[in-house]
Amino acid sequence: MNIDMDISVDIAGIVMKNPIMVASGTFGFGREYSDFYDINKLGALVTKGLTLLPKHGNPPPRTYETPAGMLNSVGLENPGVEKFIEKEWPHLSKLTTPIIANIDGDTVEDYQKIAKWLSTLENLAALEVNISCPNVEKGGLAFGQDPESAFQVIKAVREATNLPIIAKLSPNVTHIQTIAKATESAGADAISLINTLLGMAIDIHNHQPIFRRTFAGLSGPAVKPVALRMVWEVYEAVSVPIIAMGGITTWQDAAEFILAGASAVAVGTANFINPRAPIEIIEGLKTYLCLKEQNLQQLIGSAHGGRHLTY
Amino acid sequence: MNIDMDISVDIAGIVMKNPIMVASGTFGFGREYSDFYDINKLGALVTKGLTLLPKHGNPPPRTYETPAGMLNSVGLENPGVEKFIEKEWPHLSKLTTPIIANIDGDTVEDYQKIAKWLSTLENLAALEVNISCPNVEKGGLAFGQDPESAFQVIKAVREATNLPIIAKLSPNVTHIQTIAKATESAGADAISLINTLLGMAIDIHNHQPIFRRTFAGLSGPAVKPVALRMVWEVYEAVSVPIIAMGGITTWQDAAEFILAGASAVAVGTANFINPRAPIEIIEGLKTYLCLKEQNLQQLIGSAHGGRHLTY
Amino acid sequence: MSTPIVSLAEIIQNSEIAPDIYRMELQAPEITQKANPGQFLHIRCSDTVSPLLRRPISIAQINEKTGNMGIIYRVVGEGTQLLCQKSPGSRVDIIGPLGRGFPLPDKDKTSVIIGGGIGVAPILYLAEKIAQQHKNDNSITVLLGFVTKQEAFGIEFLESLGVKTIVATDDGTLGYKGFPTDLLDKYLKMHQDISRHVIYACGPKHMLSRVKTIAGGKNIPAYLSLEERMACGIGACLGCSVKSTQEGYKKVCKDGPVFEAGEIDLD
Amino acid sequence: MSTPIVSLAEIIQNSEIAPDIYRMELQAPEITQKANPGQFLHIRCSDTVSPLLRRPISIAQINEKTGNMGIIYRVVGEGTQLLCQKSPGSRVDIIGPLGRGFPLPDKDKTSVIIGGGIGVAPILYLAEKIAQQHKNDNSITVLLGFVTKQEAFGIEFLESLGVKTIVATDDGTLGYKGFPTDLLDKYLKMHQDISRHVIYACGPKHMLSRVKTIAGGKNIPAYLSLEERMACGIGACLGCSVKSTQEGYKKVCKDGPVFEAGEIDLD
Ligand SMILES: Cc1cc2nc3c(=O)[nH]c(=O)nc-3n(C[C@H](O)[C@H](O)[C@H](O)COP(=O)(O)OP(=O)(O)OC[C@H]3O[C@@H](n4cnc5c(N)ncnc54)[C@H](O)[C@@H]3O)c2cc1C
Ligand SMILES: Cc1cc2nc3c(=O)[nH]c(=O)nc-3n(C[C@H](O)[C@H](O)[C@H](O)COP(=O)(O)OP(=O)(O)OC[C@H]3O[C@@H](n4cnc5c(N)ncnc54)[C@H](O)[C@@H]3O)c2cc1C
Ligand SMILES: Cc1cc2nc3c(=O)[nH]c(=O)nc-3n(C[C@H](O)[C@H](O)[C@H](O)COP(=O)(O)O)c2cc1C
Ligand SMILES: Cc1cc2nc3c(=O)[nH]c(=O)nc-3n(C[C@H](O)[C@H](O)[C@H](O)COP(=O)(O)O)c2cc1C
Ligand code: FES
Ligand code: FES
Repeated sequence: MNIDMDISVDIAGIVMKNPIMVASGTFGFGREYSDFYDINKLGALVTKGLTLLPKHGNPPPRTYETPAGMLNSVGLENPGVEKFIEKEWPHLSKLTTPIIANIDGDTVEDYQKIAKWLSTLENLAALEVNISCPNVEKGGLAFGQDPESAFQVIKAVREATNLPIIAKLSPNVTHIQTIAKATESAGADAISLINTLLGMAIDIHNHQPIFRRTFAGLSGPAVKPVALRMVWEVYEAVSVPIIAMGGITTWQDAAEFILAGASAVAVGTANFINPRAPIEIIEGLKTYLCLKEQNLQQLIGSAHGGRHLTY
Repeated sequence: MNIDMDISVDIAGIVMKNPIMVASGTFGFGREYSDFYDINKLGALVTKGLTLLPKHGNPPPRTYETPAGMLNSVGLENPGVEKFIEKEWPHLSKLTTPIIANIDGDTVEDYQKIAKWLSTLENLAALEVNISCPNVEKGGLAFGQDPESAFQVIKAVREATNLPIIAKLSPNVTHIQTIAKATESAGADAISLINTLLGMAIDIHNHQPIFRRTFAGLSGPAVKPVALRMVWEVYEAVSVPIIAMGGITTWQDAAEFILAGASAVAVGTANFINPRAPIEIIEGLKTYLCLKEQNLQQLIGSAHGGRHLTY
Repeated sequence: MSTPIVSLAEIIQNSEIAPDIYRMELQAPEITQKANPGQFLHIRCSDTVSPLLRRPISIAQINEKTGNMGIIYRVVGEGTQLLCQKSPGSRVDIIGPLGRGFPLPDKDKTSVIIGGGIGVAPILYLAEKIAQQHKNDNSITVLLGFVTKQEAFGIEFLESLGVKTIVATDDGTLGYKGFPTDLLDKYLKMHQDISRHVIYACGPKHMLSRVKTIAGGKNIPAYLSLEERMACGIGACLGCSVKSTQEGYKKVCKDGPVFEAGEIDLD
Repeated sequence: MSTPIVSLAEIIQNSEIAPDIYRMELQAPEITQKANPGQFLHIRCSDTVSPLLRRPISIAQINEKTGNMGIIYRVVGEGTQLLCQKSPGSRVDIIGPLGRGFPLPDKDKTSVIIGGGIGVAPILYLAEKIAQQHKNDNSITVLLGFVTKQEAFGIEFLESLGVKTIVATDDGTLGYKGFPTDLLDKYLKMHQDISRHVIYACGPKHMLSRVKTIAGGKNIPAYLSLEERMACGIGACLGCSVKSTQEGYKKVCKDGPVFEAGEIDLD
């Protein structure tokens, strides 16, 4: 079997040697997982969410396990753009795998400023615009729940940068297609989804929510069926490429998302359980394609088979 | 310990000896689980969804397992109101536990007709109006995703019956509070949530969605954090009582929902795994309340503790 | 149909009898007492929520003396993988006996039983039960099909019952080279008195389709054991439907798993 | 800090050493070689997605000869329940050694080590390591606290090292009746030369708070091993934060689990 087969993919000008990325917030700035494998083998690396100013994040507890999933309320702890460029970019820029910066703002202007600032970096591959973080006081999720404000944020970032823009959508909406179309028309070059589902947990002994901010974001295998459905829907609504995430743990999961319409997929929570998950998924996918005697392009969206949304 | 303690609850005139119900579609018309325990011990029993005319339901496969959850696409298979009254009501009406009929329609008029017809039954405790079924061609979920049509359906049913009305909401919305308020103002006496999350699965060998209708409804432990969050939100938005469901498997789960604001809870998917789950939850809850030296009323919504939605 | 029971049954034995095929012996006297051939157990393979749902496995053997029950299962996924790791002495949460089994033949009938692959499991108990009723060996013939010799099981057991057993393998490594339905064709050609025959079958769907066609062509009553994904296993969720030849659907878990061939649409 | 390794370690032993407290011995030579006292393993307790996350467990013992490693854990929930059911001979997926352990004392220092409950586990390895360095017994004193005699463990091991070990139990069924921090108070009153002392502690949060207060009052350096819920265990998710006395938060998994008492805010 030829497992050196070509599974490269070009998403909005981001040239990736394979369609397996790692999801924002689950891979830090790439230092930790370097202990386990050569992270240049990844299709692309998405950084932890960056804000204009440094953020300390939320008080503990920040994580809580749920059936086949986890809730997190990290609250975008990050060093801010300036420190990121000073402390993290030097080592990130030496990687050969494309680096995508995930950005977040309290206001439309914030997004614009971060985008401008990051656009000065040579070699940064793209911006992933997070309009879906459930764990912060201002902005975040609210932007991603309304097509008009989603449009505004992406348009503002579009005006601020020539980098490819990936709009990262929230699943906590009635009509994901409407939001996806809004970001596409605002100039997004690709769409990534899903961010976490809004959830919560309660301590039945002290009668209080586990998290100080009450709500937190649900991720992991539990959310996969919902993520897959939304990728399917968005594929039928837009023509820009889709980057899928939400519970991807095995190559079989990745294959499902690609069949649903994703051009690339990102591994998030699964990194925590199996640090080598992305590598194993790359290998598994190659073997699968070999056995199917198909190339990646043929696979993308092929479960739609001409059929259209019946729902 | 006094495990004969009183955990009865009155929801919109439905007098239940305990707050543990069984969820629509997971308990048939009460025949099957009678083999495992005396179902008169339940707080209330909700029937499989009923439509005006008989429905054969969807072609197989109808169920699919997902991480800590399951997808179903039963498609409201049911005998229709007339046969229900003829074949199922005679034995249901002999039960001492309150019986709640779950009803579904393609149109507002359908809902009204079913409601009128069922209102002729002596002893029927209430109607649960399902505006959230994801598995049918017409009506169903669409009614529950828009506050205006949710209002219309409930209002029409309100005009057709004097029975207590429970509006059953869909979680597949951006703002659950808006929908909840709409149904409250239309005359719902109680609100139940959540119905299933819209999800899907794909067969990676034949490249096709597992389900003929592509999408299906996700239930089970996986969805619990999302259900709990929505119950919390609705509790802060309405003053009618809430019946909670979504992944409840243990008494600890039930306690979480009650603390979040539910006056009663329903066991759904867990019946399939542990037929005695509802009984074990009743017992566990009694013991918990005994140990806490609290009564049920004190517990309901007590995790809010005066705090209001920070999000 | 008898009332099903939930039991935390002790595992007496759990061993590999062919590659990836295990036999588990369980102590569950109340279920053993009630079980009919073709009925199944609904088994919880894990103590956690993963895998969430129970798995249906046919009752393959009943030992009336010990009150023990045997199941035979193939490891195909997460549930059966967990099952095969369980040790004797530990307990497994089962519900049973479930479903409508095979209707036993009248005394004057001649039974032809066809099993394919893991579908041979329930056939063992069926053959034993019929053999107990009919002391005349010639009233039962069992036709078994396996992919290859290695995967064959149950033959010794059937022979020990004194039941006439003919084996086919897809690759010819054991017995006839071909399908068990070929054997059925041959059998029916050799026997003229087919009016008193009754056919029982369990195996992959395409085998059952073929059996239905053959039996239909000769007007022989045939009982087929079907599979479908199940959630509740007891008729409450409407999740395991199979198309009825009448209107609508039947429930494999409650109306079946054994159906009269004419009841169901296998296409 | 050494690079962590993922290993499918063979279980050599797994037995109950006190009610609900187990000791598991694992063969993972590369991890054993690198491990420092206070570091931990991140353990996958199930092959399925339930429970989903790994569980952090301290390295309690290292056998340099055999290359084996011991952990001691209390069964409190689903993960540890699954762990205690594993049989010798099977394998468990571990990552380690993780985190910053206890900094070993300079040769001229006197160590006072306090362990409470299951927090005694990492103390065993720490005491052994220090005892190896300092041949003078008096340079280490270990103060242990348990709820009751039944739950005590590790005492024999420590005594076999020749380390001075004083035990307290909440109910007085073994040793002093009270908390190990009472013993620390007494110890410090009895010793005047506290300037060369260093304190190490692992146990419940309220115990660590008390140790911090006592050590702070006397200006003795103290190293505390903290616990927090973890997802990744390696510093990538920012999920295990503890409030820093500086601005913001520290990561228990990477900056800790052992912190200098002054670094962290325990209120
Ligand atoms: C009434 C009945 C009796 C059965 N008796 C036996 C038996 O005696 N021995 C035996 O080995 N198997 C039997 N089966 C099949 C058995 O239920 C499945 O092999 C088992 O559920 C697979 O579980 P898993 O977790 O190992 O695999 P999964 O990972 O769940 O699935 C692996 C494969 O099995 C298929 N599968 C899953 N669930 C079912 C199901 N309910 N029915 C059919 N296929 C399924 C999947 O589609 C997939 O291809 C029976 C099924 C039914 C309905
Ligand atoms: C660095 C570190 C070292 C540890 N060393 C040991 C050890 O040597 N021996 C030992 O028995 N335990 C140790 N623990 C605690 C151990 O991780 C938890 O007891 C275990 O994760 C519980 O898992 P569970 O699935 O059995 O229980 P769960 O059902 O997950 O939880 C049961 C209880 O444990 C608490 N808990 C869950 N996860 C953690 C966690 N990561 N930290 C603290 N509490 C938690 C829960 O809040 C709950 O009260 C250590 C924890 C940390 C952070
Ligand atoms: C601990 C944690 C932190 C996260 N932080 C971010 C973030 O900073 N920015 C962002 O866009 N998404 C963030 N996410 C969301 C993930 O990138 C991903 O969209 C989501 O977890 C679903 O994928 P998964 O189920 O594979 O984890 C975070 C997720 C987790 C679990
Ligand atoms: C197989 C199945 C059938 C269902 N049928 C109905 C139905 O007819 N009407 C309805 O309102 N809800 C129906 N539901 C939704 C449940 O009543 C419940 O709202 C949902 O499953 C969430 O609860 P759970 O996670 O405890 O199952 C069905 C759910 C399942 C799993
Ligand atoms: S599996 Fe539930 S009805 Fe058959
Ligand atoms: S557990 Fe992930 S950063 Fe500590």
